[in-house]
Amino acid sequence: MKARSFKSYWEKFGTLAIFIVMWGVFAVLAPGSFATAGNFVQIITQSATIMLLACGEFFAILLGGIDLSIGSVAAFTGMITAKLMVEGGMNPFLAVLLGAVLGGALCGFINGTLINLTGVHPFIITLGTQSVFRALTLIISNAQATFGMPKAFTQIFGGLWNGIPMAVVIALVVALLCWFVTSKLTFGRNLYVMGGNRDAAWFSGINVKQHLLMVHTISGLCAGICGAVMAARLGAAEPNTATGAETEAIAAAIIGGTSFFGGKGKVPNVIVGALILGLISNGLNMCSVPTFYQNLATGLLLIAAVSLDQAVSRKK
Amino acid sequence: MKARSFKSYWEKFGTLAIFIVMWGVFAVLAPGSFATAGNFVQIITQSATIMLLACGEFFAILLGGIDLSIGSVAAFTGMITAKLMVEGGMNPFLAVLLGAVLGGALCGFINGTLINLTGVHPFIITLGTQSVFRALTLIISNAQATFGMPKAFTQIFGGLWNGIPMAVVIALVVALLCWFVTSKLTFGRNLYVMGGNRDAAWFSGINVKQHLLMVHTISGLCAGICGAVMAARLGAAEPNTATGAETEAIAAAIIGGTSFFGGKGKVPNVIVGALILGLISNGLNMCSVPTFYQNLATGLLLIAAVSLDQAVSRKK
Amino acid sequence: GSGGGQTTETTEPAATEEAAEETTETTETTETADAAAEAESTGDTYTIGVLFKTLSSPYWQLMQSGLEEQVAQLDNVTIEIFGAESEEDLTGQLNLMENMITSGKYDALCVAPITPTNLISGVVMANEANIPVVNIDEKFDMDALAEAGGYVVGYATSDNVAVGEMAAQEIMNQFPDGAGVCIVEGIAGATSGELRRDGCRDALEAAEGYTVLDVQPGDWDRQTALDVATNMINKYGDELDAIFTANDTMAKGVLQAMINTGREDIFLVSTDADTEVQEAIAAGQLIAVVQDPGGIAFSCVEQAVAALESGNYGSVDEQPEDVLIPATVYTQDNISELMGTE
Amino acid sequence: METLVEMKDIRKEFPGVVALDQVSFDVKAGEVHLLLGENGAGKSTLMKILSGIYTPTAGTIVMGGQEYPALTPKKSKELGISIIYQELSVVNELSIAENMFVGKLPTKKLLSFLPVVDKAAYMKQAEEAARRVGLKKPVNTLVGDLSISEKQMVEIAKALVENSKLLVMDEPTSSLTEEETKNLQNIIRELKAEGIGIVYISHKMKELREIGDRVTILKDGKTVATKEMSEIHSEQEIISMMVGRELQSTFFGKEEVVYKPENIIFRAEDIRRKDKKTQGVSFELYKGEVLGVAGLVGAGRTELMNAIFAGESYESGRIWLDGKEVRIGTPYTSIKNGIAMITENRRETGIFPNFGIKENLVLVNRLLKSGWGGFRGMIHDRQDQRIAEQEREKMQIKCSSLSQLITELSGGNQQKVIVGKWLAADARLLIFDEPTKGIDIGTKTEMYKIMRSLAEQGVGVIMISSEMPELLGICDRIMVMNQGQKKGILDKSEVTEELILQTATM
Ligand SMILES: Nc1ncnc2c1ncn2[C@@H]1O[C@H](COP(=O)(O)OP(=O)(O)OP(=O)(O)O)[C@@H](O)[C@H]1O
Ligand SMILES: Nc1ncnc2c1ncn2[C@@H]1O[C@H](COP(=O)(O)OP(=O)(O)OP(=O)(O)O)[C@@H](O)[C@H]1O
Ligand SMILES: [Mg+2]
Ligand SMILES: [Mg+2]
Repeated sequence: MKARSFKSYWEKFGTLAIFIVMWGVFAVLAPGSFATAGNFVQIITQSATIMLLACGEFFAILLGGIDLSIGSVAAFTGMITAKLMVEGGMNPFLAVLLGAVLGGALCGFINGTLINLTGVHPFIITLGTQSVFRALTLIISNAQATFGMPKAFTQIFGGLWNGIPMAVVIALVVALLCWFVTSKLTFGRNLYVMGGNRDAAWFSGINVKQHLLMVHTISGLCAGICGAVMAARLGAAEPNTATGAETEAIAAAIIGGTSFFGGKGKVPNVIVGALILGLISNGLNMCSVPTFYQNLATGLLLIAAVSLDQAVSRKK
Repeated sequence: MKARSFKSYWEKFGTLAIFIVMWGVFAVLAPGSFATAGNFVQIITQSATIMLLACGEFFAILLGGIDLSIGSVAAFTGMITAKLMVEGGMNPFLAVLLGAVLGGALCGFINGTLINLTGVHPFIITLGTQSVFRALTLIISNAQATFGMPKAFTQIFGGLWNGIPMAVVIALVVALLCWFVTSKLTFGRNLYVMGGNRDAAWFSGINVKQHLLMVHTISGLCAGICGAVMAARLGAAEPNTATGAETEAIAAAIIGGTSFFGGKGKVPNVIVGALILGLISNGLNMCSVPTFYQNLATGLLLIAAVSLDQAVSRKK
Repeated sequence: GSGGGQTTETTEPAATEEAAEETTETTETTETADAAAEAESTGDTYTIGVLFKTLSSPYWQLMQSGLEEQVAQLDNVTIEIFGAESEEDLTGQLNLMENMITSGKYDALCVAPITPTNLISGVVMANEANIPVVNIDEKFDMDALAEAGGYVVGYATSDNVAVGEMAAQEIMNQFPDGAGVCIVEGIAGATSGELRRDGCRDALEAAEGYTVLDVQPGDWDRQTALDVATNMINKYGDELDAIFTANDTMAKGVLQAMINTGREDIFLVSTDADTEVQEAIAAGQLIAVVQDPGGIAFSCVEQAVAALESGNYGSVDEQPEDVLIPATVYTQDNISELMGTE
Repeated sequence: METLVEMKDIRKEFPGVVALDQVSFDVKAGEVHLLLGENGAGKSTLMKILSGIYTPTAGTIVMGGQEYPALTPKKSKELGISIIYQELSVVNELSIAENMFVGKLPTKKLLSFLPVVDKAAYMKQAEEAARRVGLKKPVNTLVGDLSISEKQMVEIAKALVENSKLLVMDEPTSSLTEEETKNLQNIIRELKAEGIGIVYISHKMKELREIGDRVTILKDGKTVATKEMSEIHSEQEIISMMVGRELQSTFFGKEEVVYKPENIIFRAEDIRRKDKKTQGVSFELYKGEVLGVAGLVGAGRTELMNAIFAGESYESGRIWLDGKEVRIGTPYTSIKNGIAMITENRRETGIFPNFGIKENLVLVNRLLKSGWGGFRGMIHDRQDQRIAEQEREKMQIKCSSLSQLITELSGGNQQKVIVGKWLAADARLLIFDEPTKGIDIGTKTEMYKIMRSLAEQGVGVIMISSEMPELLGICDRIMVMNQGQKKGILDKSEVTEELILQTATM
């Protein structure tokens, strides 16, 4: 009985424990620059965009699929949102609603529809739309950054609010919603069911196509919001932003204990997974590790973090 | 009986049919420059390195896993091979044997060992080693290209032989070996078993860990050979070469009908999958499609190719 | 600055040893936070943080080595150089800059943003922390910067458009009666590559008799450039007289394509020249418009030191003057000058 | 007779459960040793220890004069033990032939040094084995395209080609009809004569007497008794050792069903499938009756019901429920309209391996309660718990707690969870496809009671079954199918096993 409860604790808090251990290690290595309150806020802020992307990716992976297009979607929606404000003179909130929220959801909807219609594995479909959305971004922007958004926008989506970065607030609100959806709603539980055994889910009356469509729409939605946050944070919508961000988002989800085969994982742990990634790169910066050695260390720490998790949770 | 035989024909030759259809489309669009014998050879040559990588990746995917490190491994082994010759004055064949063949196999062996030891999904392990091998390449080369390899090397691994590009010859020999291994050897057949149902494989006494180790070693080996071929073809070992090549290799394997869930796929089709990718980028060049629109078209053609395959094979 | 740097302990021998070890290992001049604090108090040595686009490409490598060489001759300045993982890692670079500011180690920053806008919020953060910022190579979009309330105290570059124009001029010199030209640009959307491309293309199109046959992306990659150039050569055949590439890595791929197809008669103009390209130039295989990255970066460091010494850290209202470090055309005839300096 | 293997004082603990406690078990050459017990008694666990999948907590295995504290699958194979697992472990992506030779493909020497797979050799052997077990599909067919009963025959053939000394069969006939079962019994007799020792696990009482030489009965992980078959005088004796009490007869007094049009609950008309596995079947179901469906393997019973319930390969035909026409669609639309179906393939279409018993039990119920096709609606933990408790009670599920993972249950208990899940769905029409597969005799009786009482409450009940006694025992009418066609409907007053077979082959 003891063993059982340790296992369930580790399942809940294992990722957090790893985060704390890593933080401790860096704090010892670079006490002056790393282990400060300001830097802690910095780590969270820098992880905010990956958190947003990871939330969406989590849904895709939960079904045993994947979404490779989220980086491109973020760039695309960021660009649209910015253009709506800068060239269309639109109110920031309306622009975010149309460009980021609706735009992102639409991109995801397209992914989901294509997957359902063609029956092709999400990897290939979203690899294709990754190219497509990036190309569309480059085309509408002519590869130029768009800037000059209203202060209201950059402040509300990328600024500080009583010293708390808005990017973090938004990421946490989105994460909270995702956590609610996956753990409290029938819809969310259906996703775990589908991830565990899709055929059985179908025979039990779950409309798997509708659910998959919804999942990719959510994934696109999160990426869309991330696009707006990125644009606000940078003060400009960059056409080449978030290239390769999907890999980081996937890594965050997996570090957070999400199973690649689907049906297993929890939003809070995914958030901590994103924090671990942010922690690693911040920590290595703060220790003044030379650039190439940072890559080396990132790879090793990534493996170490997930192996540690696996080792502890297998032990009991 | 009729339907069945169509299905099994399509399974064998479907990818090829798609290649031919696409070739036809481009031939109509750009008859003068695209539809020439010379350009056909060109397409094959340009696909050779992806073929090599895709062969290795195929093994990893066959087990239901993945290998994200192959691009980095190719860069790493290419660099070592070049350095052995240029700085160590080693005989080209010995250098290729040590640097590319043994080096690549060793990288793959490390991947496999880590996966077996930690029990972590290959995605994370090879994502980690992707960083690590790239970092090692940058460190040993200080981010500088190594050049000045002996003519013998560049000729034999990257030159022409009676008008036939050696890169293609090597890729096809490797592919032939891989085909032989997967379709004729007990070892290869066991991989299909493992990919289809790992428990069943273990129940029937197959040593799954050994097989996995071997698979990643082969994957690394193919990447290693690719590294040497790339260096020979370019006349230099570039530290940043093959970045993101794993995505293309995966795409080639999937286009070639390999199942992401493991247990399904054939080497010849993977080779054609690589050719389709080469065809798309060559065709778009030849049609002088503007830069941004190339990304767009690549994405759409990728989706189209795989959807077509799926649609036809599901029909019957 | 905030964060670190408040500690005023004297430097312990162990720490210096560590620092020395790191230096030899990484060829970077490093300094501990303690030492920086000490420097601040005495007021005559400065630690400057330098942030490049990336360190894993020849151009930035050249800039690094050139800069380190020249800074070594100053005895009151130490530098630490960083770069993003790749030239596509926009937010990664911003994170790095923020971390450099938060660490409190640096008296001034010299940064080369990957795009004209991706580091703007970093500059604003540095301004708020009262750290002067100098702009290297890739120019900030000054309107966007001013709008965000940020400012830099200095800027040095070589003019990328001018680089393209110089290449076009060389092509026109070589083929006075007109020519067909192909351009291999960088990765889609990369600014410096686009400016070089535009400079070259516009200059050629403005002149009588010159046609730009094709512009294709080489993704800054040698193999892609090899494939793209081969396709170009096959497609345009004799129409094709000259190729311009937006960097030296791609030039090497194009050169290989020319050799493979037996079209060594094509007049190839590269941007920049690493050692490998220099040798090829010496062999008469191509020419190159070479920028002076080390000079650019060093000028930036000098501007940063000047700012620190004068105490003028700039403001939103003043725009720094562009310091243009000229690019030079190197051919078989004068390449020995460049090779001597290496 | 020589003792092939001896398992001594085996103990096996899982977290929170003692699955086996001080169990000793041996098998002699040329005997069939029956291993019996209720669901969750520990039969499969004991056999998995023998095949090397599980490591015993205590105890030893003696084989060939050697004593082993534990085996591995590989070692077990080498010792000549082969096993047909209760949960099928075929590889869907491979052909029948390759499945039979998983891990033991014959090789020949290429250029006299390179061992390559000898396809001709294994194809030939595979054909032979397929013929022997009565598998009619060509051996290069993908196993993924087979029905579950055919897959089970593949598993049997797979064990046959191993030429082992000891053969363990863990419910080999759970998906087979009488025909195939008879065939298997003949094979077992042949193997016995060759001196092979066989362990046979089954819940089908009828088979046991015919082939068993000795019997060991487990209860709650402990040995109740090991006896010679000759010492056993009746089925009842075995049952009472297994269950620990006498059981009532499995036959029920049935109510009089009034076959009048206004009493029709469900009607299907001319159902046809695109793949021709159902060729125009019509039938109706009357209030108060349980309709049985009988047929040989491949008769197309599963296919008919799948077409109705899931729209699988559906081509044409119409259905009415309670006099209202219902469109044939997906399981989702069917369930919404009050039609439920318990599928026969537990592992592939039944269980949710990443969930506990509770979630598995309440899934469909919860889905029906949520709006918008399951999109809306919250999880209500206490309510779920209550429903799950009820179902556990009803189905006599043996588990340590409702939050235990379903994959940790014994095969029969998993089946009970699946049936429970559908009972909680409050459907108007319930289609059971081999519902008692792997369920022990005690619970079977309970299930029959449930089916009868559902019918009495006016719910339509259809049961596909390959066990003749249970069809005869609880059904009011039996529809007999063969080759995708209805061959006739037999009333309880006239039906006998012979008549069913006769009708099927008409
Ligand atoms: N992996 C496991 N983890 C935890 N408990 C398990 C596991 N496997 C089996 N058990 C438990 O061990 C006991 C014996 O299970 P076993 O599968 O051997 O029963 P069985 O006799 O084969 O029953 P059935 O007739 O239903 O197949 C059961 O209580 C079951 O819940
Ligand atoms: N006439 C036939 N000849 C050969 N194969 C057939 C024929 N009719 C059906 N089959 C095959 O038999 C299978 C029919 O499914 P299945 O065996 O599940 O039917 P069933 O009546 O439900 O029997 P059971 O459930 O007992 O297995 C299918 O795989 C089908 O291809
Ligand atoms: Mg069992
Ligand atoms: Mg059936």
